[in-house]
Amino acid sequence: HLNSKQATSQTTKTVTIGVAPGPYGDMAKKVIGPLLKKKGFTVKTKEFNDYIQPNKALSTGEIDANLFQHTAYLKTFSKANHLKLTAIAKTPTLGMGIYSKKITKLSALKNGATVSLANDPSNLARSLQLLAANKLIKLKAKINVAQASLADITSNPKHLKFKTLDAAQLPQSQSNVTIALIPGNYSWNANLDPSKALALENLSADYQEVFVVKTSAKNSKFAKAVKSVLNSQAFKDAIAKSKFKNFQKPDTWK
Amino acid sequence: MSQIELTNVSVLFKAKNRTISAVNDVSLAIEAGEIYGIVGLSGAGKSTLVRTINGLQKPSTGLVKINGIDITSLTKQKLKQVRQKIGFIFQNFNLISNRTVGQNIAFALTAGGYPEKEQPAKINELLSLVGLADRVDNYPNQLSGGQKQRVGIARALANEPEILLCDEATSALDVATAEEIVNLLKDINKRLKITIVFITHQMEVAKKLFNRMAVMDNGVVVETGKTYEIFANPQSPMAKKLVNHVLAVAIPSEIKQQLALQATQGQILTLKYHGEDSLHPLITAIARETNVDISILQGHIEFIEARAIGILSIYITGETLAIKKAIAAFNSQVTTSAEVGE
Amino acid sequence: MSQIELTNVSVLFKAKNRTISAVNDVSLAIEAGEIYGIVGLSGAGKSTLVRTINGLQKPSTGLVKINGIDITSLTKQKLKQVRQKIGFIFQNFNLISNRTVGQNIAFALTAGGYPEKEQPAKINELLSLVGLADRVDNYPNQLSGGQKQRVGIARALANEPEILLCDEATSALDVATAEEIVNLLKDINKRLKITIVFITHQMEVAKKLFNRMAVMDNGVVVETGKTYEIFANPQSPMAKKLVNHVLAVAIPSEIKQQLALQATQGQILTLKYHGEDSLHPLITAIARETNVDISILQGHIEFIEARAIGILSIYITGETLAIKKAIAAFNSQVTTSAEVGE
Amino acid sequence: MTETLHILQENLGQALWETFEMVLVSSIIGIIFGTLIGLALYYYSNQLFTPRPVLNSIVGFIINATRSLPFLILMVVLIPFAKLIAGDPYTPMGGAVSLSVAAVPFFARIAQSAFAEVNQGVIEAGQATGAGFWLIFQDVLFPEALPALIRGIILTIISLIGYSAMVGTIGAGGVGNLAIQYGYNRYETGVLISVIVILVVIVQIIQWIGDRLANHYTRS
Amino acid sequence: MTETLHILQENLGQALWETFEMVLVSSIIGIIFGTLIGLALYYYSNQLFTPRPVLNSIVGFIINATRSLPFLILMVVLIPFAKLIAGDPYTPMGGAVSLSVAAVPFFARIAQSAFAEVNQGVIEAGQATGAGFWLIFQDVLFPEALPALIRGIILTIISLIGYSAMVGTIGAGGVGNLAIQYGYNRYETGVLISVIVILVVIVQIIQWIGDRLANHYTRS
Ligand SMILES: Nc1ncnc2c1ncn2[C@@H]1O[C@H](COP(=O)(O)OP(=O)(O)OP(=O)(O)O)[C@@H](O)[C@H]1O
Ligand SMILES: Nc1ncnc2c1ncn2[C@@H]1O[C@H](COP(=O)(O)OP(=O)(O)OP(=O)(O)O)[C@@H](O)[C@H]1O
Ligand SMILES: [Mg+2]
Ligand SMILES: [Mg+2]
Repeated sequence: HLNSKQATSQTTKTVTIGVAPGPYGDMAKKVIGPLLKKKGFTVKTKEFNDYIQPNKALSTGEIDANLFQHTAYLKTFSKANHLKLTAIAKTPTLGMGIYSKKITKLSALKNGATVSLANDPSNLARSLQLLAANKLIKLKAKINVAQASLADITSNPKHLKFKTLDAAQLPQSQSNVTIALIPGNYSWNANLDPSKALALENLSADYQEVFVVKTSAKNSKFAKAVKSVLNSQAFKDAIAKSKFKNFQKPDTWK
Repeated sequence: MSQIELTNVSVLFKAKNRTISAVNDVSLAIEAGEIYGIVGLSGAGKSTLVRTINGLQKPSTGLVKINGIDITSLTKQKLKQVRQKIGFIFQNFNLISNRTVGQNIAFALTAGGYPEKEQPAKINELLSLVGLADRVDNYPNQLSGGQKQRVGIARALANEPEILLCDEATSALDVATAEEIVNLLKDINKRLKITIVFITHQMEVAKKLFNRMAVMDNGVVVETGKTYEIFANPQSPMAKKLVNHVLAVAIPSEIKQQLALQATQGQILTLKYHGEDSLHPLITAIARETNVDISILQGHIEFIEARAIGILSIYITGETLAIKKAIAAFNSQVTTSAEVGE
Repeated sequence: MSQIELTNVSVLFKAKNRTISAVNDVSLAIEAGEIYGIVGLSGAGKSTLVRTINGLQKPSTGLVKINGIDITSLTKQKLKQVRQKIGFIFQNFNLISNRTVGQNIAFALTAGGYPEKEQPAKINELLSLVGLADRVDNYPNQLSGGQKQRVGIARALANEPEILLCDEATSALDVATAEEIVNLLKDINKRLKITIVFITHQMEVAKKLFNRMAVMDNGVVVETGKTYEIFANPQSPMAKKLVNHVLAVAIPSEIKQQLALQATQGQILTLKYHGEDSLHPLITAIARETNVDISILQGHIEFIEARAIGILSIYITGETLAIKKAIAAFNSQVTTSAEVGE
Repeated sequence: MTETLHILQENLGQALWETFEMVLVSSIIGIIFGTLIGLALYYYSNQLFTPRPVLNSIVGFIINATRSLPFLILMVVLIPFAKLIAGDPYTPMGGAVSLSVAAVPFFARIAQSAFAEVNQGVIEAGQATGAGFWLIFQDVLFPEALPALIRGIILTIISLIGYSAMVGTIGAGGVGNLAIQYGYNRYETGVLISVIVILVVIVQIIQWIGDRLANHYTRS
Repeated sequence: MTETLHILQENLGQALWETFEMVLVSSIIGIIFGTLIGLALYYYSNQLFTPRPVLNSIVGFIINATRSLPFLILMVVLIPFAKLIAGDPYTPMGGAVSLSVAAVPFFARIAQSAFAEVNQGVIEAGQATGAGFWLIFQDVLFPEALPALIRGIILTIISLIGYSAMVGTIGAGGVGNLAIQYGYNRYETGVLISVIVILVVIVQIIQWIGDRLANHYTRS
């Protein structure tokens, strides 16, 4: 009690968190921000419309943290681009879903049906894995998450026709295709109900959303504050009361 | 009903906080088949006036009638039909720069509904008329000034118009080529009975070509009449100014000096010839009668519409009394004669 | 060393699979301070030739020297300096359409290094010379054809050039305005000793203005000489053609018909006047001597550089023998005379 | 390196064809309708014809309204329209729809400007023959404006190639999309560079042809 | 509705300012350098001046190369450059860098075309006075080409407003980005429509001013 009072009386520091359009920006603003404020940090968010700039911007110090990616992407990306970035905590995550306006269950999927999926490699990799998990296709043994492409498919027994689109187009593409694989943030923005999905991604730890800072700053006051906030009961309660309540919770929360 | 009737036509231009009255209350009637000339100083309003005749320039006030139809109030469609019967030769040519000479004329032919197949032959005929048959495939920028003007003439003639409006149609041409064009126009006028309205500042052309003419001064038509009459008896100061330039009245001072050095002193007399005067052996008759000697100093006598017109400056020598007599004789026989002061 | 020397200058143009030889092996020498004329039919190559003098047209072969310097091989910088001393009046004016009359002239002044502050006064002076002082703020498209030409003249005079190249500088002007311009140029020529090269098809202008002239025919200079000589004794067919057009030699058929109806038959004679002939009482003297009557039919006698020149067509009536005698007398006294017809 | 080659082998041919399709279709539509609208803007505002300020403002307004939308927004807004026209909006033909909608007003302004530069005297000379507007257009306005129109067409085609990359990324394919998907999103710099080289060559050729044509039709 | 109003209240002012900043800076740079390069292209290819085919090809090649890159790729490729120039590439100033790089060659071609349409005779008349090239440029070429240049400037500014939406999405902000982030990505149609209306009004005003200026400077 006394502690927090002290902290607020100190001058606050402004930090910028890079986000992508979707729920996590709001989460950063509406839930994490107020909690961090109590720790002496004023949170500003900066929105990026792609998945490359937020990491690059973080590494060059234009932003202090970002919240838009999962561990798998972070790893491959920072390796490919020689960036030193570290995930310091996980947040609740909305996974990718298979949605359709034409069919109500995956078993009704006919041969030669069209499938729309994201064209950026990270989402594409997850889409392929989601399809594979539902036995619609087979994939190469190891696929490079940051460079996935349709060439990674080894078997396509239903002769599905794939249409790779800008992820933001996927909700709208439902009227043109049989099924659409829509990443969580886009389905969320499009007000699609996850409970209506034909299938939902079971997020492995690697695909849960992480809060990332520069490796050199992983022990900074700010990083510590974030860690403590994201693991606090206050945060869990806030999430439970928010519109993010249906998101898949980090394993560590159990 | 005259073919072209202008009634109280005025054209005003607004330019930099003042109004220029380019054409000022002009009324003219031009008959079918005549060659009507318009002369005047640079900026008098000639081009502007002629542009009102085919509607390129809307008059600020006044009526313009062609064959009795007021063209200022015609629909576009009707105006087009009227224009197809009016050829226009522009002072600054206005050729389509990215089209060949042949294509420039083909355009006019097409506008007049000339069948496409027969166009090449017609184009060749028209260009031959103006001496440019071998230039059919050249672009305007490959032509000399006079050649461009001749293409403009060929284009205006393309549709065998009823009315031909010529704005300085020969001003870029040498005298020989101009004469050819003038003869061509005269011939067309006679053969096809087309009406020609011709602006020129070339008085040579004026006197050879025009039946009647109007003299403009500062937007106003100050004089109209038969060409012969205006050359012979200009009434307005402007007409006098223009005509006198042709008839070279003044005697160069050098000549006066030379005469002053002559042994026998005499008298300079300027005779003005009109009508049939030239066919009378005037000078020799008077010389013989009064026993004076007469030298011809300078002058200009020629024929406008087959009637003589001109001025002759003569130098009369002899006895003082004889000179007096001779002068009296001249005064009684030629239209006017003036003694030129010592 | 002449001020302008052209040596074997030729200009070839390629146009649609043929080559036009616009200027063909022309050599000319023009002296400082003279007014040199170039005449010829439309398309003869006059403009092209004059454009080589200030380097606007590179000759295909040949040398162009100004004050002894070959300008075809000058650097751009040097060429600019040479051009600042050469005014050029364009046949088609070439005014900057989006600049006012005043700005058009200011441009030339600035190019010649005239101090900016003094420009308005100079512009006013130049425009007053050509009678357009009140038009300083107008745009070229607000001017008549002749007014545009006068702006072109004012612009060319702006930098008080040593050499003035005039391509049909008066062709869009009425006779009165043209005469003013000609007098202006003559005056400038005398006062400032500038050299003027003047293309014109207006023979009136030629004879009043030129000291010497060249006659061009089809790219070739066929004749050069003093203006008086060329008007008096044209040698080449082209010079004869141009001069005869001025001196109106042919007698209209109507006149011949009228003469044929006369009671007493006579003889038409054409006298050619040269030099001082006009000061002799030739006609009356011969008439008295041979006892014939002489009427003056038409003719043109005037003064070029203070010497008479002209043609007089006369009609001699009287006894057949007397007429013969009279003709013989004329033949012995005037430069040439020719019996016409019959 | 072999990876790059492999990707190119697999995708380049089709991507080039897709770009070609999109750009060709939208250029043709843009040029035809753009010329007509540009002509209307010129016609209704020129003193020599029938000035109709109101009609002119309306056409101008529609043109401007379409031009106001950033292409990024325009193409998204137009997806339903593309679907209507082309069936599937996520095809080169679907992409060509939004490209065309962008090209028309762009080229309309270029055409308007080209016509506005034509000497008024020459048009008057055309009118003096009694020619109708279409004949004047065909034989006077058009040839006189042609060099400027050709330069404008080049500008349009090259701009459309650029825009085609954008519709490419939302599903229409093409070389721009190839470059972005592999070169940018998947770090295959080789692909990016190859595509850039190919684009440079293509643009260079288009420009060269355009310049030659423009000079060929300039006779003044 | 209140949501829309709220978003607009919160973001519109700044977004407008950002767009203004980006477009203004890149227009100015594009017009200045574009005019110079367009002039060079004109100068080195015109018979009246010093034709230098090689130099002309090189300048032309660089221009075309820059124009070849779809803007989407160009702006990404230029991020390091933007950082160098503007410090932070994800700001309006950073965005203005890639916009400028796109605007220069675009306007260069427009300027070249405008100069190429100027009557050769008038330029010859300028040369006959002995004027140097810069004087001819200033007093002949420029005024004669001005109406076409003004129309080209309008075309450029409006195109830049469109492109600014793209740099907006990678971090430079602006109204285009506002429309996309809220209108497209978040289905706040109200925001999308509001931004479109604002853009239409802005573009309309720019066009209106441009047309008036172009007519004012046309005297032939
Ligand atoms: N650029 C060109 N290309 C082809 N031929 C040309 C070109 N310029 C001029 N000519 C031709 O060269 C010849 C001479 O032209 P030039 O302009 O010198 O004649 P000019 O004597 O001035 O005639 P005018 O009195 O009609 O002005 C003409 O036959 C003309 O058609
Ligand atoms: N668009 C215009 N705006 C303003 N004034 C004009 C316009 N057009 C012509 N004028 C003026 O109107 C007057 C008459 O011009 P017009 O062209 O009719 O003369 P013109 O008699 O044909 O002269 P020229 O023999 O020199 O061709 C001139 O003073 C001219 O400057
Ligand atoms: Mg006139
Ligand atoms: Mg000439």
